[in-house]
Amino acid sequence: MRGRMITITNEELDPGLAVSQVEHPGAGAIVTFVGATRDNTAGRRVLLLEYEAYRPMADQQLQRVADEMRERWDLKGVAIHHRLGRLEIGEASLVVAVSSAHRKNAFEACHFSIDRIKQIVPIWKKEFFEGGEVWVGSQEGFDPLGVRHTAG
Amino acid sequence: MRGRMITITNEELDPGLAVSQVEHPGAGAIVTFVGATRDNTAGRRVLLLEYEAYRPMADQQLQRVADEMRERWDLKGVAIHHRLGRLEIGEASLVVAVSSAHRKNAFEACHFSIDRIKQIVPIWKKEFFEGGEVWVGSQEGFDPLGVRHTAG
Amino acid sequence: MKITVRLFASYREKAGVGQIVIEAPEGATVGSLAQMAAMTLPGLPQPERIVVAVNNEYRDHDFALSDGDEAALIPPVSGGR
Amino acid sequence: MKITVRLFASYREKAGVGQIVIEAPEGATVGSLAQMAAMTLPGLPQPERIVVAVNNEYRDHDFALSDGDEAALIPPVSGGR
Repeated sequence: MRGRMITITNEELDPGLAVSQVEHPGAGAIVTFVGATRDNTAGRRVLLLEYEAYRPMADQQLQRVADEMRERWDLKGVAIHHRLGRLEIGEASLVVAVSSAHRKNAFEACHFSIDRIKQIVPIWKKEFFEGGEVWVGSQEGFDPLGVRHTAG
Repeated sequence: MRGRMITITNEELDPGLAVSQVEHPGAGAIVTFVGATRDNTAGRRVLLLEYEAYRPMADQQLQRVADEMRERWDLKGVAIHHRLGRLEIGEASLVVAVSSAHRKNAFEACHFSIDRIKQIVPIWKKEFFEGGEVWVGSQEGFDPLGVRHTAG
Repeated sequence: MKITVRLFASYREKAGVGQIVIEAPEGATVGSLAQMAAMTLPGLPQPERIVVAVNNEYRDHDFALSDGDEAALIPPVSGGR
Repeated sequence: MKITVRLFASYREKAGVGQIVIEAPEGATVGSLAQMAAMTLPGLPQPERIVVAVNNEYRDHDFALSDGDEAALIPPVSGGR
């Protein structure tokens, strides 16, 4: 197996590498997600992006996502690669590859991981528009401890 | 774009190629499925596999799956690669890559494609065990016209 | 009229042949072809359970055959997995 | 006790600094740190909405700080997309 399976990197991501990291003779299904930034957000033309992380906390939280996936589903392999730094439009910022005996587990776990990363991993994205830039992230929904809905 | 996006081939499949075929500046998500044969089926040790297709009908039905995906979901790109011939355990028999602006569409369409391929594409798998071989496929459930549940 | 009948996978192996040409009466349908096939070829399921494609399209058993058609008997498919 | 406070993304840019060291009274909690930060640094949300990690773990506002802790003020995350 080449490279780290759970990793945050300034290098370009390679979906094929993530797939190869989770290959397993007992795996009938590998589901892979590649997240990239689109050329527009809410109709505004995005020119460039920048990702910043709080490390090593981000690495630990990404590992926690992988651990939670393995606790909830019977998986053969999990690879999560997150990109940092400046990205062009269309470049991959996130690759998740999940293998399992049956495809349902791989699909569900892969989908879960993306939601979970957006909840708890301290990584931030800045979008650069013509004539402006903005850090993405909604103050309202951010609740990594999962307490606000109970605390009211 | 390299190669055909909807293809049935005797060559080894390359998930990275399928991903690159569906890349698109408006695509925020690429979901990829890689199907491989496991080293066991119902506890029996599988040694080798062979896939056979009825061509050109299989090509046409695979294209139909892609067309149905695009009719049902707003997608940027669809690539489906199916392997034929003799395969070792763990080699990919199917790769589907789907890109869309938002990940929900890509996940749903990708999942749908696998079910649909198993319903209508005339491709057959033979599993070789120690001391035996069997064509996979259940007579009971096979209803590509989708009429049996109404015809009773 | 002449109909080319193609066999695949388990059907082909049980029949020991991948293709036959039959002489069908005028008015023959997919259903009558399935009955003929089930009677003459070993290892096929009951005729009403035989799925048939004519010229690369799935057709139900009422479908009328024409001279020169290629009819494929399609065993349960198992690709993709 | 000395607490290192780290700022990221929008918080860092609005504050104009990525890290400060503050002298906190004994018994200070994450909640009292958030109040102090909201009063002294520009551009932070209301104290009760500031999410804080202490030594790389998310902690609620009751959590008691210790001398030498690294407390990070975590803006809403937006990775992965």
